[in-house]
Formats: sequence, C-alpha cells, structure tokens
Amino acid sequence: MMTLSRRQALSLGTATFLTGVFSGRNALFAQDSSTLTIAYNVNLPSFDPTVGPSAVNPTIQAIYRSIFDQFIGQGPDLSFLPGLLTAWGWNDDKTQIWMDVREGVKWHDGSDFTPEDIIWSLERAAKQETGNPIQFVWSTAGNYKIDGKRITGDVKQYDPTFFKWMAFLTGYVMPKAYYEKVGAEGFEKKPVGTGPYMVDAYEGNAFLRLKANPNYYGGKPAFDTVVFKFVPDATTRVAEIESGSSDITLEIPYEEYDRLKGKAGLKGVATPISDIGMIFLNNIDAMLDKNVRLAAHHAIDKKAIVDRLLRGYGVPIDTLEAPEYDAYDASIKVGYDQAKAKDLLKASGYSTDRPVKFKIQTTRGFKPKDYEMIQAIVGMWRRVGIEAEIEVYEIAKHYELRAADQLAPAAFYNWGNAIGDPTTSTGFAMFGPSPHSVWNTEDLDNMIMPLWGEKDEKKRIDGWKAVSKYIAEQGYVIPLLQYVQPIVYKEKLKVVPNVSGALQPTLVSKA
Amino acid sequence: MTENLLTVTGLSAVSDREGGMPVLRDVGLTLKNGGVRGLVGESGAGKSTIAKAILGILPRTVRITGGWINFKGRDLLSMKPQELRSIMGSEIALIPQDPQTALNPARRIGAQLADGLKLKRDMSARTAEAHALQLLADVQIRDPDRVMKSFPHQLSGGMRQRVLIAAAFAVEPELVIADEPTTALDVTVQKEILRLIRHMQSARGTGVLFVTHDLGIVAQICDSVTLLYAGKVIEEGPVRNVLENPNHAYTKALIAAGPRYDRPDAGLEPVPEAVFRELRQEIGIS
Amino acid sequence: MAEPITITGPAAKPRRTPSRLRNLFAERQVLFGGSFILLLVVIAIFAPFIAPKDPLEQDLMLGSLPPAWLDGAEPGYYLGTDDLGRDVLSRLIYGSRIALLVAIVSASLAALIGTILGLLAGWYGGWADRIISRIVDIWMAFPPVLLSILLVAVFGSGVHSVIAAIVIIDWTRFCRVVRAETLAQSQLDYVTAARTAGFPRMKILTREIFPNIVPILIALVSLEMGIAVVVEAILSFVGLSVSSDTPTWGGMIAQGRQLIHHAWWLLVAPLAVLFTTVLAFNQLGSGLRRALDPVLRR
Amino acid sequence: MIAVSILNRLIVAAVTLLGVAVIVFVLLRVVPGDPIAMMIAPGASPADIAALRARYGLDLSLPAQFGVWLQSVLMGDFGTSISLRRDVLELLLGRLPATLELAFAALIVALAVGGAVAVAGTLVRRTPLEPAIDAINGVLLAVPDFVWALALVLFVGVFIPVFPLSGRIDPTLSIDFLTPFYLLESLVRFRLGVFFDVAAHIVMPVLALALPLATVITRILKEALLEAMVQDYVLLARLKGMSEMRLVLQEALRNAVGPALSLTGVQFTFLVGGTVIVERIFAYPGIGNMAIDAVINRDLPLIQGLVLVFGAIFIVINLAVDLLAAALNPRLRHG
Repeated sequence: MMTLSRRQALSLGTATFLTGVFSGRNALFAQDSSTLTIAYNVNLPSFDPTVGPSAVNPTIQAIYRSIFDQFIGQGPDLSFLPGLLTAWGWNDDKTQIWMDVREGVKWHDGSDFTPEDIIWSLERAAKQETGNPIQFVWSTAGNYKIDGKRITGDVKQYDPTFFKWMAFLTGYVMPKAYYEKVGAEGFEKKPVGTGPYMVDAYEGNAFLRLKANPNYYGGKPAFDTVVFKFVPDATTRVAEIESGSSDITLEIPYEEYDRLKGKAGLKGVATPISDIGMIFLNNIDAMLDKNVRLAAHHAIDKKAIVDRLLRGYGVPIDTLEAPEYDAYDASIKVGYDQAKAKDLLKASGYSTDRPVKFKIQTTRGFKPKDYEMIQAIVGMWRRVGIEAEIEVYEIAKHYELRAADQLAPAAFYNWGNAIGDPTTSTGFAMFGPSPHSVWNTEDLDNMIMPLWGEKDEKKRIDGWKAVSKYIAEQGYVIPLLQYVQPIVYKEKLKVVPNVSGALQPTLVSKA
Repeated sequence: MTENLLTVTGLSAVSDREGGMPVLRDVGLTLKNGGVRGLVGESGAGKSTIAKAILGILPRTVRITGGWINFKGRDLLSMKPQELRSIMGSEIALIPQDPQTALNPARRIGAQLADGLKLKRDMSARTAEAHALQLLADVQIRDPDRVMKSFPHQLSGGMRQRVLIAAAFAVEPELVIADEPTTALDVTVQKEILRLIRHMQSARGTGVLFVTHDLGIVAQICDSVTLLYAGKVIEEGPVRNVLENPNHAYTKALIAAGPRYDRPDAGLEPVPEAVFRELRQEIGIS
Repeated sequence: MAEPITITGPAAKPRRTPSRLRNLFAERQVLFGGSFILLLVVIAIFAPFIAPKDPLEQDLMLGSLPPAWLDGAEPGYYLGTDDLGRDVLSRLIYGSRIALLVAIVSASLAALIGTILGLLAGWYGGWADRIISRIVDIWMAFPPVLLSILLVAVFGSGVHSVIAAIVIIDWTRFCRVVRAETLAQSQLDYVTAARTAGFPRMKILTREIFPNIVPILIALVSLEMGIAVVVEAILSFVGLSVSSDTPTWGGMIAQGRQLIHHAWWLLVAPLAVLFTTVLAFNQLGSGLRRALDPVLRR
Repeated sequence: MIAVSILNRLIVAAVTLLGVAVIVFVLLRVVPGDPIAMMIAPGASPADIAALRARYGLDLSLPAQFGVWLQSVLMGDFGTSISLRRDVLELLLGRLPATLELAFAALIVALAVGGAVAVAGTLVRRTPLEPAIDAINGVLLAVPDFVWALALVLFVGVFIPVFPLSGRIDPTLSIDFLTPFYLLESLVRFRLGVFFDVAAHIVMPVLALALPLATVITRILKEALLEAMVQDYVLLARLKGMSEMRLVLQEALRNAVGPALSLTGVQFTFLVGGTVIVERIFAYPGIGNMAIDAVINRDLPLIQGLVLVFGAIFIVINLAVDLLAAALNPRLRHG
C-alpha cells in the first residue's frame, strides 16, 4: 500500500498548481481561431457613444462601431456607406432633410429596430441637457415626421456637414424603448445596440468581451468572440503581442513596430490616418508678432522629425487639411528655412543671444512621440533665437484650458477629422466663436463666417482653401504632420487599415 | 579525582578584542560532588569567563590557550559539539543572572519549563506538565497552576528567578552554575532565593558553582571559595578559612572594605590603592 | 540592611564597546555612501565643466547612437545618444543637479517642519502632543503615490511641486521619530536634573534635548534624501516632474523604457545611476545611524 | 478593559477618517481645474454652464459644498462619476476587491519571502553567507518599486513568458462570479481551473509589489531576530539542547515579529499606494488603475471617492496592525 508523507503530499499540491498554471497558459495559446484578442491602448469609460468626453475620443470609436451602428456607415477609406439609413439628402432649397430607414434590423435584445429609434436618437442628441458634445450640430434640424420607412425633418439652420456627422462622433443610433426602460445607469450595465457584436462581458480597466451578433444585417461577423484588453501601457502592449497573448495591437513606438513586424509569426501595417499633429498658437504675448509666428513655423524641419524621430512614419503638412481631406490644397507650402526664420526674428529684434521667450504646452505619451517631437522642435527653435519653455499637461487639462481660452502661446495637440470636411478641421480649430478655437481675430472670423452655411459645395471648398492659404501666410497655426498608425498582428490574420484610425474588429479577418 | 565533580586545571584564555590580553591566567579550581563553590571577583576578573567556558558558550572573541575542564572524568574542552549538547542542559544547568531577560516574553511559563523535560528527559507533554507543576511547588511558588499559564511579565522578579531555578533543577543535573542569580533582585528577595538554591541543592545533592561579586553571599551559601583578580586565582579554600584567615593582602582589604558578614556594623573601608599596585605587580600587569 | 557588599575597584580597564566590529562596518558604509554622494555633488556643481556635451544639444542625424564600446558608436558620445541625438552622459551629469536639488531641499524642509513639531509634541505633551499626533495620523492615512500625483496636479508640474509634494508627505516621518526620541530623552536623568535646577523649559529643549536628537536626525535626513530621489524619479517617470527638456533621471528612464529593445542603454544608464545614488544615500544613512545612534550602538 | 481600548482605537480611527475627508475635500477644491469645462458643448451659453454646475453642486460656497458632500457621503452617496457615468460607490465597491486581493496576496508573499530570507540570514549569521545576504538585500532595497515592475515586464514577460502580463482573468473564460473576490471565491467554491487562471494573472503584479516589500521585511525582521538571539532566554534554550532552527523559529521569531509587524504595517500602506503604478503597468482592474484614469480625466467625484477609500484602507490597516500586534504580544494582551 502506498502512503504519502506530508511533505510528499505538499509537493504533489505544488505540482498540481503548476500544472494548473501551465494548462491555463495552454488554454490561452490554444484559443480557437474564432476568437480575436486585441491589446487596446485606451480604457472604455462609458458605453453610451453619444454623451460625455469619451464620445469624442476617436480611439474608442472602434468599440462603439462594433456594438452600435451609425446613422450612416463609413468605409476604411472614409467613404460614406449606407448604415441604418440607406439613403439621405436635402430637398432642393435645403429647408428639409429626408432619410430612408433600413428595414428588418433587430436590436441585440431581440426587439425590432424602427424609425422611431432614429428620431429619438436625433432628438436626444439635439437636447442640451443630454450632454452630447456635438449637440450644436444635431440641433440644427428637428420636427421629424415618419412616412413609412422615410423620415423627414425641418432644417432650422443649414449645416452642410449635417449628414457627414452622422458617420462621425456621436452619430450613433440608440434603442429608444430599451433606454427609456433601463435608464442611463442600466444602459451602462447592459448596453444594447444593433452592431455586428454584442456585449458579453465587461470589466473596466481590464477587458471587454464581445460575441458575434448572428442577426447582423451585414452578415455574421468573422469572429465568434472579440476581446478588447485595455492595456494603456505601451511596453506591456508590446509584451502582449510578443508573448502571443494578444492577436493584434496598435499605437506602439515606431522602433518597436519596426522590430516586431520583422519577427516570425507577426506582421505589421502602418498607414496615414485622419489624425494630424499641430501646434495651436494663441493670440497673446509674443504670438501677436507675425514675424515670431512665421519664424517659429519656418524653423521647424518637419521632414527631419518624421524621418529621424518617427522613423519615416508620418506625412509633413502645412495646412490643417491632410491629403485625404476635401479641402486639401497641395500648393500651400510654408517650408523649412532656418535663415528666413532668423531674418524674421531679427526684424523684430530677436536673436540667439536675445531670444524671444514663450511657453509651449504638450501632452506626453498621448500620441506616439508627442513629447519627444516638442523637445525636438524646441531644440530647432533654440537655434534660431526662440527660447520656449515646455509644460506637460494631461489631455483633459488641454480641453479645459482650450474651452476657457487659457492655453499658452503655443500648445501641441492632435486633431482628428475622420469625415475629412474642412469645417471639422480648419473650421472648428480656427473660427473665433467656436469653443474649440485658440486663435481669435476678426480678420479670420470674417473670412470664415460665410462658409458655415454656404450651400454651393464647390464654392464652399474653394472658400476653405483660401482660408487655409491666408492662415499659412499669417502663421496663425503650425500644422506639423499627419500621423501614421502602427498595427502589429499575427500572421494568421488579415487587417484592413482604417484611415479614421478606428481599429474595428470587422476590418480584421482570418488570412 | 573520583570525589571531584568538576576540576579546572591551568585554564588560560585571551581576548582577541582586547588585542590578545589574557583574561584567564592558569586558573585552577575544584568542586566536590554536592559541594557549593563560590567564584568571586570584581567585574572583569574572569569569573563569568570561567562559567562560560564550562558551559561552552564563550564569545568568539575569547580564545582558550591552555588547560582542561574536567567534568566527571571527561575533558569538556575536547568534546565534540554533539557530546557537549547532550551534557549541557541535562548534566550541567545554568541559573542566569537576569530573570527579566532569561524567560521568553512571548511564551507561557509552563511551556518554557516543559522544554527541558521534553528534550532532555524524553517526557511526554502530559508528564512534563505534571512534573513542571511539581517543580513549581518545590520552589515554593504558591499558585503553581496560575503561574504555569502565565507569561513572564505577569510575574515579579523573585517569582521569575524561582521559575528559572526550577527550570535549572528540573533536569536533575549534577552541576548547576549560578551566574550571579541574585544581583538583579531586591535584597529581601535575595535571601529567600539563596535559601532556595541551598535547599534544592542539598536535597538533590547537586554541585553548585556560584558566581558572585558579593563576599557576604559567599559566606551565606558556599562551602568553599575561589577569589579571582584579573583572571588569576588570588586565594582559594574553605569559606571559613579564607574569610577568617585570609592569606593575601587583597583578600584582607576586601573583607575590611565590606560590612562583615558577622559584624554588619563594621567595615566600608575602601581597598587601599597600594594593595592594587602590589596585586598588579604580582600578576605582571601594568 | 546596608547595601550589598560589592567589589569595586579601578582595576577594570575601560572596555571597548562590544560593537567595535559593527562600527567598522558602519564606517565602511559611511565611507562608500559619503564618498559617492560627495562625488555626485561635485559633478552636479561643476556639470558645465565636466559634461562633454551640451545636454540639450540635439542632432536628429545622430539619434540613438550606442555607447562608445559598441559598434556604430561616434567618438565623443561615451554613453551613446537618445532618439533626439542628445548625449546620454551629459544628460546624466546634468540630471544629477535636479536629483540633488530635490533631495537636499525637500529633505531639509521636511526635517525642519517635522523636527519642530516633533520637539514640541514630545516635550510639551498634553494637547499640543494630541493635536500634532492626530494630524500625523491623518496625514499618514494618505497613499503617498496618489497624494503626490494629486499634489502635483494641484500645484502644476515642476521641480517646486515635486519638492512641495515630498515635504508635505514626508515631514511626518521626522515628526514621529523626533517626538518619540524627545519623549525618551525627556525622561532621562539629565533632563530631570536640569528641570529641578530650574532651567527654562525652552532652554532645556534647545540646549539639552535637541543636541541628543541631532545624530538620529542626520541619519534620517540622509535616508530621506534617498527617498526624495526615488520620488522625483517616479514623478518624472509618470511625467509629473520637471516638464521642460531639462534632463532628469526619471524622465530618462521613462524615455528609455519605450526604446528598450532598440537602444537599451537609454534605460540602463539612468537606472544604474539612480540605483547607485539611492544605494549610497541608504548606506550613508544606515551607516550614520549605526555609528551615531547611542541606542543602537549600545 | 480590552473592549475599552478597542473602542478607543475605533473612535480615533473615525476621527482620523473625518480629517481625511476634510483634507480630501479642501485639496480637491484647490485643483485649478474645472470638470464642467470638459462637458460644455460648443456654443453652450453661460446659463447652460451654470445649470450643469448646479447639477453637480459646484455653485455653492465651499463650506456648503462640504456639508452637502459629507452628508451624502455618509448616506453612501458618493455622487456619479463624470467620466465613467456610473455611481461612484458602486464603481469603488466593484473595483476595491481586486486591489485588496492583489495587496493581500502581495503582503503574504512578501511576508513569506522576507521572513524566509530573514530566518535564513539569522541561521547563517557569522558565516561568510551572512554579509552576502545582507549585501544583496541592501542592494535590492535601493531598487524603486516601479523598476521592479518594469524589470518583470521586460524579462519575465517576454523572455520567459510563463505568466499572463495583463488583466485579472482570461477574458475568454466565462465569469459568473457571485462576489468580486475572484481569487477567494474560485478557491472556496473549488473551481480550480478558474482559480489557477486568476492566480496566474495575479503573479506578476504580486511579485512587483511583494519583492520590494520583502526586502524591507527582511531587513527589519533580521535585525530584530539577531537582537533576540543574544537574549538570555535563547541562551538558556540553547543549553536545553534546542536545535538552531528551533531556537530561531520558536524562541526568537515570536519576540522579533512584534516590532517587525508594526513597521510592516507602515510599509503595507506604501504597498497599497504602489498599486497605482503597478496596476497600470499590468493592466490590472483595481482602484489604482482607476485612480490614474480619474486624475487624467479630472473626474472630481471619482477622485474624491478614491482618495477617501484609500484613506479608509490605510486607517483600517493601521487599526488591524495595532490589534494584531496586541494579540501577538502577551504583555499587551494580558494586562
């Protein structure tokens, strides 16, 4: 007969433990291929895609677009596609809008999606007290009526970008009956949408598990299960993909991207996205001097920054319009010219010995190399006679200061514009009365004012191009570059990069 | 040799910390079976060093350079550690100086008393407990049951010293080394403790080596005495002889200095400086 | 009955303390820690003369160069360059300025506040003691990391905020120790003697008690400096310390961490320096404590 | 008498907590940030902003705000998180167990490792091994907490990928827990598969927290052990023939553990503070991780709740350590 001593029994226990640990590991490696695990760079704060600061966070849109559908869909090349609306438009004199609603769609809880939901979502978004950050757009139309599958509504104030917003931030359709039943907190606990994936399990700061929506109108998605792991730390994200725990990750340092994409079993894709890096100038202190503004712009060697610091991942720009945008004008150039910058400063009495001084604010680690980029720029400025002091702030602080118009003379920021319209880039960024603007002078405001309601599209775009040119000549802002988003994934996958920067699970498939 | 329980011969030791200074100089002493020998000297005279040498717990800085410690016909100094460990705590026991620190503050008295019984006399826990209870009664503790369950801090100093005496005699040793067991106690308690040691010793026929700096105590409890100065034996013999007919000037001066054991009203003359000078010359230190 | 008869005499040589060996060890700790810190102070003061390059001078063409002993190194860049092409060695040298500034200023201020309150609480007792002790208790209930992040959020980031955060958090360490020590000292005979002699209380505190607390205070300050260096590094690491392009060790660690696979020296070099500095302060502190603390020396 | 002293400590703890509340409140009202600014829609009128202010009680005077706030806190209403749009108390209670499991697991590991090294160091005292142990421990003492976490991610995470690097549980496992104490619950309900998965996930953050604490415990405990080993009762026990191991474990350890424990209590509060960075690095869903998001998002109600909870944990820990020290010390336990 076999008897076990206490010590033997203990060591057996240890063995079982280790086996358990390793088998747990094995289970992790042996994930069936119908699960997609994404090491994601931001935490999901709230499930409601129409309210609060998270609603305007471009990165989170990938998750929202999985659970919900937008009024109007958008392809990875920023083209507009039928969403829950199959057709839309204005009447000829632009006093009315019309929308055709998709039929046969079901909510995740099994109930039918109806035109009522569209109207409720639009009206809710237009209400001030809901806290929709884009309320000012949604409130430009109202008085909706249903006629079969067609909805019509009155235009209160013509906004040429109204339908574009339907594919952009906060342009999501929410379930009227369900939301009214469970309320805001209930909705956070168990959100319901019409999107390709349904919420299965959620643990804040840890992960979100989605399962395929078998009734999705666009067909059953490629993966049965999608897991978003929230890993805000870039080094840990690299370790996640390198150790094989995650299938795909994004927003890692470019050095790591170059290293990982060469590793066996991993692939990478890096394409320009609709995010641009820029330096806001505030019309205070030294920035009131046009020579200083232009010198600051000319002194920056954007190409060197992109080539050396970002290892070639980035596209230098001279206006707030990236090449994919509607109002991009390749003829507007500012150019790197150290001598010219020095001359400009000299004209205002500044030199390297007697530098002009101001403060520049920047985020750190919010976008790849943001802080390093500002350090590089400050170094370039130093050579021509600009002594800038760096102050680091969190992005929330930036929003706060910008809303109160208390930013430093220079402030680094990245501006997302996934619908490519000039109003949502140059417009909101530069128009004085806009709460998002930093530079507020009448000359510019008068130039922009008529463009908001311009009904002739060609005239409107040309008008914005002229604004961009004027801004470049006056040096009211310093556009830097268009970002490139690095994505690393396992070989067995196929990834379609999204110009909007949203890494939607529906754009990933098995190779 | 047969009647001697302990014979120390020519024991010499140096302290490495003091740069190799001798701390014991050719010390010799004997203890008869069932006898009580006082080991007297001022601080640093080497009396504690002898006790520690017998117990095998000399600090590392003290090195024995010669001599023998013969216990029941065997030399303790040449024994292997295992042999020593089997003798210590069973054949030789220690009554320590300070009852405050000699009991583990975190353990109950009963458990601490039972340790030696279990380890050295192979008693079961239950027997050891009963035996410990009896021992406490033997050392005249009034409420042994309560004391068994007490922690050291709940007892007075005298009580603690009784417990330590009980622990020392618990293992039925043949030699007990009492290292100034009354120094830390009140004078009134001192007397009781001395009487208790004498009582335990004579009832069991145990040999006791009594380390002290107090000639009065020697007079009360010892049969014979060895007087040390600077690691050297100055005077040796039966207590009565030494105290009444001291040979050495130092001894005489000491007796004159202290209140006399038979005439407490006399004495308190300081030892003359000349005596020390002479002593140092004799021993050969400057 | 009279005093027990005891043998006393002048024969006993003054014994050396039994901890002579330990003191030697302590001195060795002091020697190592002290000389490293001294070296660091010299480096910090004479940074402009010692540093081989301007720590802010960047050259994107010379980005991420390896240290001198590796292939592809450029002469003159002994520890290589970071991704902006700045000299790592020079940045480390200049970084010691911020580290030492924070260490010295914050530890001294924390010691000053903590000592004053600790002396008052320990010496006057009563309600003064109760109030001060209670404040210390409340204070110690805050998580230091969270509190310093919050404080920096309140004051805005920068060296002064880091110093303020450390002082505001760590004065309690001094207060607790000084109070306990004062209490212990005030029960000793020499204080009783002074009080019976009718010295003014304040005078006893400053003339009699305080000098006896100084040794342990010195040791504590040294340990606190090590803590301050780490706190500064942590705050730089999470981006809440000095925000300009002034070099700091924590900032370099945060930067190097991103590029660990690409340019490991960017992480290893500042880590090694930070670590050695903290070690030196710790050794100096515990060495001093062993050597100066009468209780420990026994 | 013991009851009185415990009651006393409880009252002191309550007063301390109130003090924490005051400081938290004052501190956060000084934050030169305005959470409302983030919520303003472009084109919002001043009246709208004022309405939002009123909704979050930011329009009253400071003392009035404190009164309102304290009253609602006492009623269990910590407000609604601005960024997470959920009830703060509910969020905290949901996340706190994760941090508690992490912290206590780390404490146990730290005590085990630190205790073992201290005992080993005591056993080999006065041999060449002792200075070696002291030197290594002295060096490790100088390694800041966050560096441990970095080293673990870089070396253990990538080169020896045995343990998961992020999260608390394999996201593909179904989670049907009854309580938020995953580790405890899965063990108690004997769901070993789940238990091992949760345990594997906690290993890395636990090590990152426990190892720095272990070095401190080693130093304190070894010092106390060495001190105890030269006491007379150890000498007597040695004369009784006890083995060296038993001398250390039975005689010295129980007396050394008291002073070591109270210092460990202080250190443990540091450990809980350390969860802030460690949870972030290992993407562990506890309150530390939430705290960083809260600060970044300037989520005032959530920050207040978090600091209050951290403060409460610290007070409870100190109380527990006091009581434990009393329980372990017969001098304090028996009159």
